[in-house]
Amino acid sequence: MASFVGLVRDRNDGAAVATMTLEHYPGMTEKAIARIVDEARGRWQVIDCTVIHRIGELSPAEQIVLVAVASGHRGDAFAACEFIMDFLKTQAPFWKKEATPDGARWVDARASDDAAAARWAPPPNNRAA
Amino acid sequence: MASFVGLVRDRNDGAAVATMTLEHYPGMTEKAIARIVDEARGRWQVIDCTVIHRIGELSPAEQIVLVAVASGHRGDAFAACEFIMDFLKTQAPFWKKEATPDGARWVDARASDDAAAARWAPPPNNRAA
Amino acid sequence: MKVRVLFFASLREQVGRAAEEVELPAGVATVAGLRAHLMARGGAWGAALADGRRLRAAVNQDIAAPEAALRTGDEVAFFPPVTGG
Amino acid sequence: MKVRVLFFASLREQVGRAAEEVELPAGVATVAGLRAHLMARGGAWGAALADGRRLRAAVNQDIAAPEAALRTGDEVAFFPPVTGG
Repeated sequence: MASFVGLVRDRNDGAAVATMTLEHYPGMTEKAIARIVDEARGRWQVIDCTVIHRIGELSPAEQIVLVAVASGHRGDAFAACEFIMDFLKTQAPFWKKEATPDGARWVDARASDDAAAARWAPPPNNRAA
Repeated sequence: MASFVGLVRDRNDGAAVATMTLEHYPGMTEKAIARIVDEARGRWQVIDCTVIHRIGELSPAEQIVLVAVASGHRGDAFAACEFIMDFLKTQAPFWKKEATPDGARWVDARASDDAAAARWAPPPNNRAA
Repeated sequence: MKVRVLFFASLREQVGRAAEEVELPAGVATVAGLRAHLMARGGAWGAALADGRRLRAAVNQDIAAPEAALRTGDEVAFFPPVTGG
Repeated sequence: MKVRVLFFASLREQVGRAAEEVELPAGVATVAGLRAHLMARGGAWGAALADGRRLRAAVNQDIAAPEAALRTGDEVAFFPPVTGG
Protein backbone atom coordinates (compact mmCIF):
# COMPACT_ATOMS: atom_id res chain seq x y z
CA MET A 1 0.00 0.00 0.00
CA ALA A 2 1.54 3.28 -1.10
CA SER A 3 0.32 6.55 0.34
CA PHE A 4 1.04 10.24 0.28
CA VAL A 5 0.16 12.88 2.86
CA GLY A 6 0.59 16.57 2.04
CA LEU A 7 1.18 18.95 4.94
CA VAL A 8 0.70 22.71 5.24
CA ARG A 9 4.08 24.43 4.87
CA ASP A 10 5.22 26.75 7.65
CA ARG A 11 7.17 28.85 5.14
CA ASN A 12 6.46 29.42 1.45
CA ASP A 13 8.19 31.71 -1.03
CA GLY A 14 10.26 33.23 1.77
CA ALA A 15 7.40 34.20 4.10
CA ALA A 16 6.13 32.63 7.31
CA VAL A 17 2.67 31.11 6.89
CA ALA A 18 0.31 31.60 9.84
CA THR A 19 -2.72 29.81 8.40
CA MET A 20 -3.77 28.45 5.05
CA THR A 21 -7.33 28.44 3.72
CA LEU A 22 -8.47 26.06 1.02
CA GLU A 23 -11.32 27.12 -1.24
CA HIS A 24 -12.89 24.59 -3.61
CA TYR A 25 -15.69 24.21 -6.15
CA PRO A 26 -18.34 22.00 -4.55
CA GLY A 27 -19.67 19.47 -7.03
CA MET A 28 -16.83 19.80 -9.51
CA THR A 29 -14.33 18.75 -6.83
CA GLU A 30 -15.97 15.36 -6.32
CA LYS A 31 -16.36 14.87 -10.07
CA ALA A 32 -12.71 15.73 -10.77
CA ILE A 33 -11.38 13.42 -8.06
CA ALA A 34 -13.59 10.53 -9.23
CA ARG A 35 -12.32 11.00 -12.77
CA ILE A 36 -8.66 11.02 -11.71
CA VAL A 37 -9.15 7.85 -9.63
CA ASP A 38 -10.96 6.12 -12.52
CA GLU A 39 -8.08 7.02 -14.82
CA ALA A 40 -5.58 5.51 -12.35
CA ARG A 41 -7.67 2.33 -12.05
CA GLY A 42 -7.63 2.01 -15.84
CA ARG A 43 -3.85 2.29 -15.97
CA TRP A 44 -2.74 0.14 -13.03
CA GLN A 45 -3.84 -2.85 -11.00
CA VAL A 46 -5.56 -1.19 -8.04
CA ILE A 47 -7.34 -3.13 -5.28
CA ASP A 48 -8.58 -0.06 -3.44
CA CYS A 49 -7.95 3.64 -3.39
CA THR A 50 -8.76 6.43 -0.95
CA VAL A 51 -8.49 10.18 -1.57
CA ILE A 52 -9.19 12.71 1.19
CA HIS A 53 -8.69 16.46 0.62
CA ARG A 54 -9.39 18.97 3.33
CA ILE A 55 -10.96 22.39 2.82
CA GLY A 56 -11.25 25.51 4.96
CA GLU A 57 -8.67 26.94 7.32
CA LEU A 58 -5.61 24.86 8.28
CA SER A 59 -2.49 25.54 10.34
CA PRO A 60 1.13 24.72 9.40
CA ALA A 61 1.94 20.99 9.62
CA GLU A 62 -1.74 20.04 9.39
CA GLN A 63 -2.61 17.43 6.79
CA ILE A 64 -4.08 18.77 3.54
CA VAL A 65 -4.45 15.66 1.44
CA LEU A 66 -4.19 11.88 1.74
CA VAL A 67 -3.95 9.51 -1.21
CA ALA A 68 -3.65 5.80 -0.40
CA VAL A 69 -3.53 3.03 -3.02
CA ALA A 70 -3.55 -0.70 -2.32
CA SER A 71 -2.31 -3.03 -5.03
CA GLY A 72 -0.93 -6.54 -5.32
CA HIS A 73 2.06 -5.02 -7.09
CA ARG A 74 4.36 -2.54 -5.36
CA GLY A 75 5.20 -0.64 -8.55
CA ASP A 76 1.51 -0.20 -9.42
CA ALA A 77 0.74 1.14 -5.95
CA PHE A 78 3.52 3.74 -6.19
CA ALA A 79 2.68 4.76 -9.76
CA ALA A 80 -1.07 5.10 -9.16
CA CYS A 81 -0.51 7.08 -5.95
CA GLU A 82 1.91 9.53 -7.57
CA PHE A 83 -0.31 9.84 -10.66
CA ILE A 84 -3.35 10.74 -8.53
CA MET A 85 -1.31 13.33 -6.57
CA ASP A 86 0.07 14.91 -9.75
CA PHE A 87 -3.41 15.24 -11.24
CA LEU A 88 -5.02 16.45 -8.00
CA LYS A 89 -2.45 19.25 -8.08
CA THR A 90 -3.33 20.30 -11.63
CA GLN A 91 -6.93 19.18 -12.32
CA ALA A 92 -8.94 19.34 -9.09
CA PRO A 93 -10.56 22.71 -8.28
CA PHE A 94 -8.83 23.71 -5.04
CA TRP A 95 -7.17 27.04 -4.32
CA LYS A 96 -4.85 27.89 -1.44
CA LYS A 97 -4.75 31.27 0.29
CA GLU A 98 -1.99 31.89 2.83
CA ALA A 99 -2.08 34.34 5.74
CA THR A 100 1.42 35.80 6.19
CA PRO A 101 2.83 38.71 8.24
CA ASP A 102 2.46 40.83 5.06
CA GLY A 103 -1.21 39.93 4.65
CA ALA A 104 -3.16 37.25 2.81
CA ARG A 105 -2.12 36.04 -0.63
CA TRP A 106 -3.28 33.42 -3.09
CA VAL A 107 -0.70 30.74 -3.78
CA ASP A 108 0.51 30.74 -7.38
CA ALA A 109 0.24 27.61 -9.49
CA ARG A 110 3.65 26.05 -10.08
CA ALA A 111 5.11 25.19 -13.44
CA SER A 112 6.72 22.17 -11.75
CA ASP A 113 3.27 20.75 -10.99
CA ASP A 114 2.20 21.07 -14.62
CA ALA A 115 5.44 19.38 -15.63
CA ALA A 116 4.82 16.54 -13.16
CA ALA A 117 1.35 15.90 -14.58
CA ALA A 118 2.60 16.12 -18.16
CA ARG A 119 5.09 13.28 -17.53
CA TRP A 120 2.21 10.79 -17.56
CA ALA A 121 1.67 9.88 -21.19
CA PRO A 122 -1.84 8.90 -22.29
CA PRO A 123 -2.48 5.22 -21.56
CA PRO A 124 -1.65 2.71 -24.31
CA ASN A 125 -4.81 1.80 -26.25
CA ASN A 126 -4.72 -1.81 -25.14
CA ARG A 127 -4.90 -0.84 -21.48
CA ALA A 128 -7.40 2.00 -21.73
CA ALA A 129 -10.51 1.58 -19.62
CA MET B 1 5.27 12.54 3.01
CA ALA B 2 5.24 9.38 0.92
CA SER B 3 5.00 5.98 2.54
CA PHE B 4 4.72 2.33 1.70
CA VAL B 5 3.38 -0.50 3.82
CA GLY B 6 3.86 -4.11 2.72
CA LEU B 7 1.35 -6.67 3.95
CA VAL B 8 1.58 -10.46 4.26
CA ARG B 9 -0.22 -12.04 1.29
CA ASP B 10 -2.99 -14.53 2.03
CA ARG B 11 -2.18 -16.37 -1.20
CA ASN B 12 1.14 -16.72 -3.01
CA ASP B 13 2.05 -18.78 -6.05
CA GLY B 14 -1.36 -20.43 -5.98
CA ALA B 15 -1.32 -21.64 -2.38
CA ALA B 16 -3.07 -20.35 0.73
CA VAL B 17 -0.60 -18.89 3.24
CA ALA B 18 -1.38 -19.65 6.90
CA THR B 19 1.60 -17.84 8.44
CA MET B 20 4.81 -16.28 7.23
CA THR B 21 8.08 -16.28 9.14
CA LEU B 22 10.81 -13.74 8.46
CA GLU B 23 14.41 -14.73 9.18
CA HIS B 24 17.12 -12.08 9.07
CA TYR B 25 20.85 -11.59 9.64
CA PRO B 26 21.21 -9.56 12.85
CA GLY B 27 23.85 -6.89 12.47
CA MET B 28 24.00 -6.95 8.69
CA THR B 29 20.30 -6.05 8.52
CA GLU B 30 20.82 -2.75 10.34
CA LYS B 31 23.94 -2.01 8.29
CA ALA B 32 22.21 -2.73 4.97
CA ILE B 33 19.17 -0.59 5.81
CA ALA B 34 21.38 2.31 6.97
CA ARG B 35 23.33 2.12 3.71
CA ILE B 36 20.18 2.12 1.56
CA VAL B 37 18.78 5.12 3.46
CA ASP B 38 22.10 7.00 3.13
CA GLU B 39 22.08 6.34 -0.60
CA ALA B 40 18.52 7.73 -0.88
CA ARG B 41 19.51 10.82 1.13
CA GLY B 42 22.41 11.38 -1.27
CA ARG B 43 20.12 11.23 -4.29
CA TRP B 44 17.08 13.20 -3.14
CA GLN B 45 16.10 16.01 -0.81
CA VAL B 46 14.95 14.10 2.28
CA ILE B 47 13.89 15.79 5.53
CA ASP B 48 13.36 12.57 7.44
CA CYS B 49 13.05 8.91 6.74
CA THR B 50 11.76 5.93 8.74
CA VAL B 51 12.21 2.25 7.88
CA ILE B 52 10.62 -0.49 10.00
CA HIS B 53 10.87 -4.15 9.01
CA ARG B 54 9.32 -6.87 11.10
CA ILE B 55 10.85 -10.29 11.77
CA GLY B 56 9.52 -13.56 13.14
CA GLU B 57 6.08 -15.06 12.53
CA LEU B 58 3.33 -12.98 10.91
CA SER B 59 -0.21 -13.72 9.75
CA PRO B 60 -1.81 -12.74 6.42
CA ALA B 61 -2.65 -9.02 6.20
CA GLU B 62 -0.17 -8.16 8.95
CA GLN B 63 2.29 -5.39 8.13
CA ILE B 64 5.79 -6.54 7.14
CA VAL B 65 7.50 -3.31 6.30
CA LEU B 66 6.98 0.45 6.55
CA VAL B 67 9.01 3.02 4.65
CA ALA B 68 8.08 6.67 5.18
CA VAL B 69 9.92 9.61 3.61
CA ALA B 70 9.30 13.29 4.32
CA SER B 71 10.53 15.84 1.80
CA GLY B 72 9.76 19.41 0.80
CA HIS B 73 9.29 18.08 -2.74
CA ARG B 74 6.57 15.58 -3.58
CA GLY B 75 8.55 13.93 -6.37
CA ASP B 76 11.57 13.43 -4.11
CA ALA B 77 9.42 11.83 -1.41
CA PHE B 78 7.93 9.34 -3.88
CA ALA B 79 11.25 8.52 -5.55
CA ALA B 80 13.19 8.04 -2.31
CA CYS B 81 10.41 5.87 -0.84
CA GLU B 82 10.21 3.61 -3.89
CA PHE B 83 14.03 3.43 -4.16
CA ILE B 84 14.32 2.31 -0.53
CA MET B 85 11.63 -0.35 -1.02
CA ASP B 86 13.26 -1.66 -4.20
CA PHE B 87 16.64 -1.98 -2.49
CA LEU B 88 15.20 -3.45 0.73
CA LYS B 89 13.74 -6.18 -1.48
CA THR B 90 17.08 -7.00 -3.12
CA GLN B 91 19.86 -5.92 -0.70
CA ALA B 92 18.64 -6.35 2.89
CA PRO B 93 19.17 -9.82 4.43
CA PHE B 94 15.61 -10.98 5.09
CA TRP B 95 14.15 -14.33 4.03
CA LYS B 96 10.47 -15.30 4.00
CA LYS B 97 9.20 -18.78 4.80
CA GLU B 98 5.52 -19.50 4.23
CA ALA B 99 3.42 -22.14 5.97
CA THR B 100 0.90 -23.55 3.46
CA PRO B 101 -1.46 -26.55 3.49
CA ASP B 102 1.31 -28.47 1.65
CA GLY B 103 3.93 -27.63 4.26
CA ALA B 104 6.48 -24.89 4.79
CA ARG B 105 8.42 -23.40 1.88
CA TRP B 106 10.97 -20.67 1.40
CA VAL B 107 9.77 -17.87 -0.85
CA ASP B 108 11.77 -17.57 -4.07
CA ALA B 109 13.45 -14.31 -4.99
CA ARG B 110 11.67 -12.62 -7.88
CA ALA B 111 13.30 -11.50 -11.10
CA SER B 112 10.85 -8.56 -11.08
CA ASP B 113 12.41 -7.29 -7.82
CA ASP B 114 15.90 -7.38 -9.33
CA ALA B 115 14.56 -5.53 -12.35
CA ALA B 116 12.92 -2.90 -10.14
CA ALA B 117 16.20 -2.26 -8.30
CA ALA B 118 18.19 -2.21 -11.54
CA ARG B 119 16.03 0.66 -12.89
CA TRP B 120 17.80 3.04 -10.51
CA ALA B 121 20.94 4.14 -12.32
CA PRO B 122 23.99 5.05 -10.22
CA PRO B 123 23.78 8.66 -9.04
CA PRO B 124 25.40 11.30 -11.27
CA ASN B 125 28.89 12.15 -9.99
CA ASN B 126 27.94 15.68 -9.07
CA ARG B 127 25.25 14.47 -6.69
CA ALA B 128 27.09 11.54 -5.13
CA ALA B 129 27.39 11.70 -1.37
CA MET C 1 -30.11 32.34 -23.36
CA LYS C 2 -29.35 32.46 -19.67
CA VAL C 3 -26.42 30.77 -17.89
CA ARG C 4 -25.27 30.63 -14.29
CA VAL C 5 -21.73 31.98 -13.86
CA LEU C 6 -19.48 31.18 -10.89
CA PHE C 7 -16.19 32.78 -9.84
CA PHE C 8 -13.58 31.26 -7.52
CA ALA C 9 -10.52 32.26 -5.49
CA SER C 10 -8.66 35.42 -6.56
CA LEU C 11 -11.07 35.89 -9.47
CA ARG C 12 -14.05 35.87 -7.09
CA GLU C 13 -12.36 38.55 -4.98
CA GLN C 14 -11.47 40.67 -8.02
CA VAL C 15 -14.99 40.73 -9.48
CA GLY C 16 -16.59 41.00 -6.05
CA ARG C 17 -19.07 38.18 -6.39
CA ALA C 18 -19.23 34.39 -6.26
CA ALA C 19 -22.12 33.79 -8.67
CA GLU C 20 -24.67 35.45 -10.89
CA GLU C 21 -27.19 34.71 -13.63
CA VAL C 22 -26.09 36.15 -16.97
CA GLU C 23 -28.39 36.72 -19.96
CA LEU C 24 -26.22 36.18 -23.03
CA PRO C 25 -26.78 38.64 -25.88
CA ALA C 26 -27.46 37.19 -29.33
CA GLY C 27 -24.28 35.82 -30.89
CA VAL C 28 -22.62 34.95 -27.59
CA ALA C 29 -22.61 31.14 -27.43
CA THR C 30 -19.17 30.01 -26.23
CA VAL C 31 -16.96 30.28 -23.15
CA ALA C 32 -14.76 32.79 -24.97
CA GLY C 33 -17.83 34.80 -25.97
CA LEU C 34 -19.07 34.90 -22.37
CA ARG C 35 -15.63 36.00 -21.19
CA ALA C 36 -15.56 38.86 -23.72
CA HIS C 37 -19.11 39.83 -22.73
CA LEU C 38 -18.09 40.05 -19.04
CA MET C 39 -14.85 41.92 -19.84
CA ALA C 40 -16.88 44.51 -21.71
CA ARG C 41 -18.36 45.55 -18.37
CA GLY C 42 -15.02 47.29 -17.84
CA GLY C 43 -13.25 48.14 -14.57
CA ALA C 44 -12.42 45.12 -12.40
CA TRP C 45 -14.09 42.81 -14.94
CA GLY C 46 -11.64 43.67 -17.68
CA ALA C 47 -8.65 43.34 -15.39
CA ALA C 48 -9.75 40.10 -13.76
CA LEU C 49 -10.41 38.26 -17.01
CA ALA C 50 -7.68 39.82 -19.15
CA ASP C 51 -4.87 37.30 -18.68
CA GLY C 52 -5.82 34.14 -20.57
CA ARG C 53 -2.81 32.27 -19.20
CA ARG C 54 -4.13 32.76 -15.66
CA LEU C 55 -7.74 31.92 -16.51
CA ARG C 56 -9.46 28.52 -16.47
CA ALA C 57 -13.09 27.72 -17.21
CA ALA C 58 -15.43 24.82 -16.56
CA VAL C 59 -18.85 24.10 -18.08
CA ASN C 60 -21.17 21.99 -15.97
CA GLN C 61 -18.21 21.12 -13.73
CA ASP C 62 -15.88 19.83 -16.44
CA ILE C 63 -12.84 21.78 -17.58
CA ALA C 64 -13.78 23.52 -20.84
CA ALA C 65 -11.82 25.10 -23.68
CA PRO C 66 -12.55 28.70 -24.80
CA GLU C 67 -14.40 27.43 -27.87
CA ALA C 68 -16.74 25.20 -25.83
CA ALA C 69 -20.39 25.86 -26.75
CA LEU C 70 -22.88 27.08 -24.14
CA ARG C 71 -26.52 26.11 -23.78
CA THR C 72 -29.22 27.72 -21.72
CA GLY C 73 -29.08 26.66 -18.08
CA ASP C 74 -25.37 25.77 -18.20
CA GLU C 75 -23.21 26.34 -15.14
CA VAL C 76 -20.06 28.16 -16.25
CA ALA C 77 -17.18 28.74 -13.83
CA PHE C 78 -14.12 30.96 -14.18
CA PHE C 79 -11.13 30.53 -11.89
CA PRO C 80 -7.33 30.81 -11.74
CA PRO C 81 -5.08 27.73 -12.14
CA VAL C 82 -5.73 25.29 -9.29
CA THR C 83 -3.33 24.99 -6.34
CA GLY C 84 -4.66 22.15 -4.19
CA GLY C 85 -3.04 18.92 -3.15
CA MET D 1 43.64 -18.78 9.42
CA LYS D 2 40.30 -19.14 11.16
CA VAL D 3 37.00 -17.51 10.10
CA ARG D 4 33.48 -17.60 11.49
CA VAL D 5 30.95 -18.88 8.93
CA LEU D 6 27.19 -18.25 9.13
CA PHE D 7 24.37 -19.85 7.14
CA PHE D 8 20.86 -18.44 6.70
CA ALA D 9 17.39 -19.50 5.56
CA SER D 10 17.16 -22.54 3.23
CA LEU D 11 20.96 -22.87 3.22
CA ARG D 12 21.01 -23.07 7.03
CA GLU D 13 18.42 -25.85 6.89
CA GLN D 14 20.30 -27.75 4.18
CA VAL D 15 23.66 -27.79 5.97
CA GLY D 16 22.02 -28.32 9.35
CA ARG D 17 23.76 -25.54 11.24
CA ALA D 18 23.60 -21.76 11.66
CA ALA D 19 27.27 -21.04 12.42
CA GLU D 20 30.69 -22.62 12.88
CA GLU D 21 34.36 -21.74 13.15
CA VAL D 22 36.31 -22.93 10.12
CA GLU D 23 40.09 -23.32 9.97
CA LEU D 24 41.07 -22.55 6.40
CA PRO D 25 43.72 -24.77 4.88
CA ALA D 26 46.75 -23.09 3.33
CA GLY D 27 45.90 -21.53 -0.02
CA VAL D 28 42.25 -20.88 0.80
CA ALA D 29 41.96 -17.10 1.13
CA THR D 30 38.80 -15.98 -0.71
CA VAL D 31 35.04 -16.41 -0.48
CA ALA D 32 35.17 -18.74 -3.50
CA GLY D 33 37.96 -20.75 -1.87
CA LEU D 34 35.96 -21.13 1.34
CA ARG D 35 32.92 -22.24 -0.64
CA ALA D 36 34.96 -24.90 -2.46
CA HIS D 37 36.48 -26.03 0.84
CA LEU D 38 32.99 -26.48 2.35
CA MET D 39 31.61 -28.23 -0.77
CA ALA D 40 34.48 -30.73 -0.53
CA ARG D 41 32.85 -32.04 2.65
CA GLY D 42 30.39 -33.71 0.30
CA GLY D 43 26.79 -34.75 0.96
CA ALA D 44 24.46 -31.89 1.86
CA TRP D 45 27.38 -29.43 1.69
CA GLY D 46 28.00 -30.04 -1.99
CA ALA D 47 24.31 -29.80 -2.84
CA ALA D 48 23.62 -26.72 -0.74
CA LEU D 49 26.47 -24.65 -2.17
CA ALA D 50 26.46 -26.00 -5.75
CA ASP D 51 24.20 -23.47 -7.45
CA GLY D 52 26.13 -20.21 -7.69
CA ARG D 53 23.10 -18.36 -9.03
CA ARG D 54 21.22 -19.13 -5.83
CA LEU D 55 24.13 -18.32 -3.53
CA ARG D 56 25.05 -14.98 -1.97
CA ALA D 57 27.90 -14.20 0.42
CA ALA D 58 28.75 -11.41 2.83
CA VAL D 59 32.07 -10.68 4.55
CA ASN D 60 31.82 -8.78 7.82
CA GLN D 61 28.18 -8.00 7.01
CA ASP D 62 28.76 -6.47 3.58
CA ILE D 63 27.79 -8.27 0.38
CA ALA D 64 30.99 -9.78 -1.07
CA ALA D 65 31.99 -11.12 -4.48
CA PRO D 66 33.47 -14.62 -4.85
CA GLU D 67 36.96 -13.16 -5.27
CA ALA D 68 36.76 -11.15 -2.02
CA ALA D 69 39.81 -11.84 0.18
CA LEU D 70 39.43 -13.30 3.67
CA ARG D 71 41.42 -12.45 6.78
CA THR D 72 41.61 -14.26 10.05
CA GLY D 73 38.66 -13.46 12.31
CA ASP D 74 36.37 -12.47 9.43
CA GLU D 75 32.65 -13.20 9.64
CA VAL D 76 31.58 -14.85 6.38
CA ALA D 77 27.92 -15.55 5.65
CA PHE D 78 26.35 -17.68 2.92
CA PHE D 79 22.67 -17.34 2.08
CA PRO D 80 20.14 -17.54 -0.77
CA PRO D 81 18.90 -14.39 -2.57
CA VAL D 82 17.00 -12.20 -0.12
CA THR D 83 13.19 -12.02 -0.09
CA GLY D 84 12.25 -9.38 2.48
CA GLY D 85 10.28 -6.17 2.08
